[in-house]
Amino acid sequence: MAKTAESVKTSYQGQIHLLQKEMMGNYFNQLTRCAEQGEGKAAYMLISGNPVELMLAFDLIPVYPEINALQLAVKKVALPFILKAEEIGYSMDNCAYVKADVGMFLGDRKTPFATIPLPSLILCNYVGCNVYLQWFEHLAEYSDGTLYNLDIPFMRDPSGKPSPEDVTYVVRQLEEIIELCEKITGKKLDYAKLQRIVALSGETGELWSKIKSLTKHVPSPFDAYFDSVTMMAPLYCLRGTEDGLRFFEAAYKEMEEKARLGMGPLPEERFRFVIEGPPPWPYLRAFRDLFAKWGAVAVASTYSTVGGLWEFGFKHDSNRPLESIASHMLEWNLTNRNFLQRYDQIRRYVEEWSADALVIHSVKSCRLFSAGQGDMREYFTKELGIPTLLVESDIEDPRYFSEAQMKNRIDAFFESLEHKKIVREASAVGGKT
Amino acid sequence: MEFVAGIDIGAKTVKVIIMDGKREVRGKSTVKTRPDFTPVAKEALDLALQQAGLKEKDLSYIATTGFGRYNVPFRDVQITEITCVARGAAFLFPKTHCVLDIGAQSTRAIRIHDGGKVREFRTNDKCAAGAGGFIERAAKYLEVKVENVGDLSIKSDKPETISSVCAVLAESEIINHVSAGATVENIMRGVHNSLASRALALIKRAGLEDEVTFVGGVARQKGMVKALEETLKRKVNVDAEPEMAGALGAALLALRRLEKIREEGHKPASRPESREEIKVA
Amino acid sequence: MSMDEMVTRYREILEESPLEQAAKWKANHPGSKVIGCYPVYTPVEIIHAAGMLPVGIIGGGNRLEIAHADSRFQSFVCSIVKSTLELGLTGKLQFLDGIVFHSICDPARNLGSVFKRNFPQLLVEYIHFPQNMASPHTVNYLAAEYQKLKTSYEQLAGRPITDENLRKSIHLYNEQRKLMRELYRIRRETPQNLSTLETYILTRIGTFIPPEEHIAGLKQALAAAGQRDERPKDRIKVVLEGSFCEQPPLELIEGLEAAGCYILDDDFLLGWRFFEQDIPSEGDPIRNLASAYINQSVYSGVKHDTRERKSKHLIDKVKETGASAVVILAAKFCEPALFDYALYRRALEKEGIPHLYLEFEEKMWIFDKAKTEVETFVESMLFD
Amino acid sequence: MICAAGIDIGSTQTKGIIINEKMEIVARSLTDTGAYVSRAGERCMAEALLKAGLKQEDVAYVVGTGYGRYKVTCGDTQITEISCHAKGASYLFPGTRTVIDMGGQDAKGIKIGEGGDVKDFVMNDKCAAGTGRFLANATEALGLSLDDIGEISLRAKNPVRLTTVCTVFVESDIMSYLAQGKKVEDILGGVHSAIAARTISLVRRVGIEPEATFTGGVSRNIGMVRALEEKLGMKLNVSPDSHFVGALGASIFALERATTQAGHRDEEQARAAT
Ligand SMILES: Nc1ncnc2c1ncn2[C@@H]1O[C@H](COP(=O)(O)OP(=O)(O)O)[C@@H](O)[C@H]1O
Ligand SMILES: Nc1ncnc2c1ncn2[C@@H]1O[C@H](COP(=O)(O)OP(=O)(O)O)[C@@H](O)[C@H]1O
Ligand code: SF4
Ligand code: SF4
Ligand code: SF4
Repeated sequence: MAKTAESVKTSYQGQIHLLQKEMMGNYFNQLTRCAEQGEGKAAYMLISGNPVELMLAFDLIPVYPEINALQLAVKKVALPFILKAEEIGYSMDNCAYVKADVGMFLGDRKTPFATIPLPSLILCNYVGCNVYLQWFEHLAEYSDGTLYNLDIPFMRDPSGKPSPEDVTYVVRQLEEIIELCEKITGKKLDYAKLQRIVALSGETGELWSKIKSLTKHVPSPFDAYFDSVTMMAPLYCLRGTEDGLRFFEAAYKEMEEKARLGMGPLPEERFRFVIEGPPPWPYLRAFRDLFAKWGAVAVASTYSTVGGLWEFGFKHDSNRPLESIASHMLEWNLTNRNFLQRYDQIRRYVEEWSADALVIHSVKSCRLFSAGQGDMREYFTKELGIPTLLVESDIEDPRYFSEAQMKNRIDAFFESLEHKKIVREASAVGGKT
Repeated sequence: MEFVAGIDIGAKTVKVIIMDGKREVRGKSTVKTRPDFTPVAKEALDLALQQAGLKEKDLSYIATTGFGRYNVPFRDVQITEITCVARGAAFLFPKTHCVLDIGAQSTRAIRIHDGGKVREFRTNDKCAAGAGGFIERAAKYLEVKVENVGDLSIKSDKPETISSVCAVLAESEIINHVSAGATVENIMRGVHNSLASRALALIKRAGLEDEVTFVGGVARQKGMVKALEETLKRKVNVDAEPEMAGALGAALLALRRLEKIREEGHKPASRPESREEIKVA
Repeated sequence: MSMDEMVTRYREILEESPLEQAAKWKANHPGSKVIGCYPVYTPVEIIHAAGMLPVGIIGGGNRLEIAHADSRFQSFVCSIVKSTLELGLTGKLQFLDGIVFHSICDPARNLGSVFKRNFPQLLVEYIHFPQNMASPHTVNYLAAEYQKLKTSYEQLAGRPITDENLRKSIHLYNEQRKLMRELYRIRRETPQNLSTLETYILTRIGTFIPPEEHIAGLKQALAAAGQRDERPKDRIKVVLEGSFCEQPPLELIEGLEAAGCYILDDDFLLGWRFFEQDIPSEGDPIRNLASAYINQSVYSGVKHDTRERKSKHLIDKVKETGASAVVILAAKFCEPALFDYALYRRALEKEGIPHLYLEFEEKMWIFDKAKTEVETFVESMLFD
Repeated sequence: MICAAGIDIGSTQTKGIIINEKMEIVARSLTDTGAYVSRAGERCMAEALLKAGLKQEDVAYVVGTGYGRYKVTCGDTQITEISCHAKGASYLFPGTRTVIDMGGQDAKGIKIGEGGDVKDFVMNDKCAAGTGRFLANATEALGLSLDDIGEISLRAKNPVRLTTVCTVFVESDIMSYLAQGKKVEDILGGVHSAIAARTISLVRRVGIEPEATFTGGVSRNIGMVRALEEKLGMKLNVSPDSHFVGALGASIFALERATTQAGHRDEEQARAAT
């Protein structure tokens, strides 16, 4: 039953943690230099399945408003920006990522981590989330910037495969974007350079996929939710660069070593769970501790696949750069896949990563993730008999986190898992004697 | 002399103002609202008439407002509380262009033209609960009288933060603060601060103007006024009987209607400039 | 039948159980098939050309009690998603052979999947409506999308959809849309002669009866409206914006008018009146439909056309109708509508057009707050 | 004799139970939680001891449960009220497979196994809509007392419909209905039926099995019992001790701990003796 070990706290502080800090620092400095000294041109993009390779081929600096919003939340400074957005007409019920970013954008765009440059190109890669369209439509209106809606057909087919027309449509649009970038930068596309970048992305993705399969080890060498987010920032901001590749080489080495030594993020791994849904950024620590207390480690998470899903076999192909970018956007990321594909993804995680349970973190802001998670819960508990816990809070807005309620649910859930475990172990022992 | 009445049937109390043709308040009353609106309204009206030394038949026009505005069969017209409160506030403080009304169940921010005509307004959303009723419940938890809340809160030296959007969840936050050893003063001030910041958001959505007048029963709480002034970074006008603004506005509009009916096109008589002149004789 | 009789009868149907009408139609037409159309827009011509009946599945109204669906969709998801699922879970959609969803927003998209899992016998189609209206390649893509839909419905109906049939259907729906435009024109020009509630009911009825019948009804209604000659009342004239998907309860629409507004234009049931001009019926009909979506459809919260700003469309509408104010009537928790409000508000303020912002839910049952706000708004414009 | 106690500090009320070795209840106590959470726990414990005629030392083990479980100063350990309600309900009605618990700020559905172990559970979402608090606010708005509303609601002939089960806004809905001249019993009928519907929809997520037990403070409200039964089309187990089920479950856990501890002690003593 309830362990009173209230004080188990963890956070990953290995070598890659430091490397991540350094590299992200450099990235943010680049943004600040662009904003303040006019060094380079910024292209706004969204995280989910983005064509950053193309932007890098034109030396455009990728800016991700989602990362801005995320950093504001982590640094606990998002609320004033959210309130500012609500003052000018955004609703309580709108995605708070957008509100925090818009609130910041309409000010002097100075944040505790960087000054955010104005966009030379607003590239709305509409990969799944419809809020993306609204978000960039608004930024374009506020900045009077050049907006291109890169329309990615949703994976509506049960097979989860894009049709040939889907692929052609995306590739044609990518070609239009190339023209647009040529106009903005005054440079012609260097095809060989694009190929090199895509090749780097391919290798990075492959390493990431290998890292992710390490959590199949018992104990898991790292937490696939709380520690994965450390690796996700470089994956999105530095993918397609030498630096990015270097980061993932280091990460793989480190994690493999830990797996070999049987080291995990907690003193003892007592439960393995899969987690669905984005993290509560403003309360990440508090949230993590609620699980750590029970010796529970996330061995896989859907959130770590929002930007791309590499662990099931996808790799960028430098021989067909545009087609493989299109394929990444269409097929190989979480957000552009239909809800049932997500059920399937989670089911695979539970089976292949040998998890005891599923935790669904339902966030109010992000309906892309959360709308319908009750049905998901129904599927996992009733159809598959997998113990499933659903808790609610928010990804960005600190006003939606109630620690007491959260704790109650998580404690009760692990109490019942523990009971099952005891019964199972007792009967296993009984069976032997 | 002609007399009119403004009756405000609110969620918590029914308020009545009797006014004469010179816009002098001749009588007023406050009675707790009960589930049967009509008799309560009658009772309150009678009390105010008594004070004015008048009979119901002396009244030429009755305007009702508030929740139960449609439940007074002897009314001449019903007007929403937002329109009324705006008029009432502008009458009390003629230079005001922004009115905040916090009653038992609703919070409203109103931007007004000269004279009190409504320009834009916002009322509290679902899930942004937090009006007088919330303060009352918090007071009950902390075992203090709501009348004393204002004086306690103003003494706070280190306000606690209460950030939850929902009044129910905010109550759990209060409990947490109590068990963490916070003082009643600091918690109450926290409650006021949270109401003030919600009010600010609402005011900004309606449009913040220089001079702000704070009306409704909650404006009686000194700590709330202070919290609001700090949040808005300016002084706000508060009348001695802020909860009467709605009834006052209703009476004023009643008079205006009457004048319009009697002499089409005639301009209303000049208004008393300061608060002193409308004190009950 | 007089206009009043017609509207009363339709209203009863609407309040009781509109879907039963469609179920009855199916029972009376053995072997026929019915396809549900979730908002906002469905190319109903393709369904009709297969000899099937397209029916609007536009939520459950305020008499449906949600008892199952709220376990699947959380409290912060709009009502229509939940009520639609509730209809399904309580067996009220059994008369449907298929249902079609679109990429209008995140909840609706997930709803499509949830339907697929929970109702395996239903043919669940999903159209990804393109959001790149500026690219010349988009028509090809959408035409291919429609082509797929066509093939799927051919299989379901067990008969081919010929171009000829498609052209006929396009022609028919052109006619229906033209009559609805006419209805809207009368209401705009002489709102005293045709209330918004009447306009709404007359339009809504068309979402669950065959278009031929609706056309006949509309003709009758138009004739009746032409007969009326009421004295205009002292009311403010407004444009309503924001209810393109979830629909407000009839009582709310009625309440808005009763509080003292003439509503000159609205975006109710937008997808059923999606085109301001006729869709050409000669040439490749599938391509015509696709190209109409991209080049001829009205603006809405779920279309993001980079060629022209939404807020400009709204301002133009206010100017063209001669309204003096705008009422934004947005569905609670509807992200597209709520986001649009920020843009609209900015533009309206710039133009000095007064506006009122209201939220509703289809399941609303008490209207006091909304009524107080509209009354205040009207008072602020009418009283000195 | 070994005695054990369970203290359930809920958001609204604090309940205490002391049981003896034979699992018989020897004392119950109930107090409002109020803002001073640990004091409520102490008060509750003291009252229960007084009633049982026991001293603190006589109680071998105390389990704290409920929201304030970490604030039970005399508690030896803490267990969530979900596990405790399951345990308690299963003790009172061994055939129970579903527990419906309605307290001040929470409504829960718990699916349990034979020995009262939790198989699955759900709670109302973050928002406290449709719980005991909702009833309390409705009661207050109507100027009535909690003890009466259940009975009154049973007299409803035309229950009204509520737009929201939001605890905060129920008051304005009620005011609107009063303004429309609706009868108090019809309003209360509507209030009960709305919460019943919401609760059932919640509990359905874990599945409602034939033997269901209704626990928590709201189970004392006969109107709610009837409303739930009517909508479910089945009888519910309700015990006079339903309000105490959480505390009861906690005390049973406490007794189990006390016995194993005593067992350990005996073993150690036996070992020491050899
Ligand atoms: N004397 C007082 N001291 C402090 N607060 C008060 C006092 N009178 C009223 N209030 C506060 O004002 C609220 C009622 O305000 P009021 O404007 O009368 O509401 P309504 O018009 O909705 O009935 C109460 O909920 C309470 O919080
Ligand atoms: N005598 C009673 N009659 C009806 N309802 C009651 C009675 N006593 C308590 N309640 C209800 O029970 C609720 C408290 O239930 P409880 O299970 O103690 O909650 P918690 O554990 O959250 O404190 C109160 O909100 C009230 O609605
Ligand atoms: S809805 Fe979700 S995916 Fe979309 S912008 Fe918001 S947080 Fe991101
Ligand atoms: S109870 Fe609170 S969170 Fe729930 S709807 Fe009401 S105000 Fe919102
Ligand atoms: S009402 Fe809005 S959020 Fe809901 S389904 Fe329709 S478009 Fe989506």
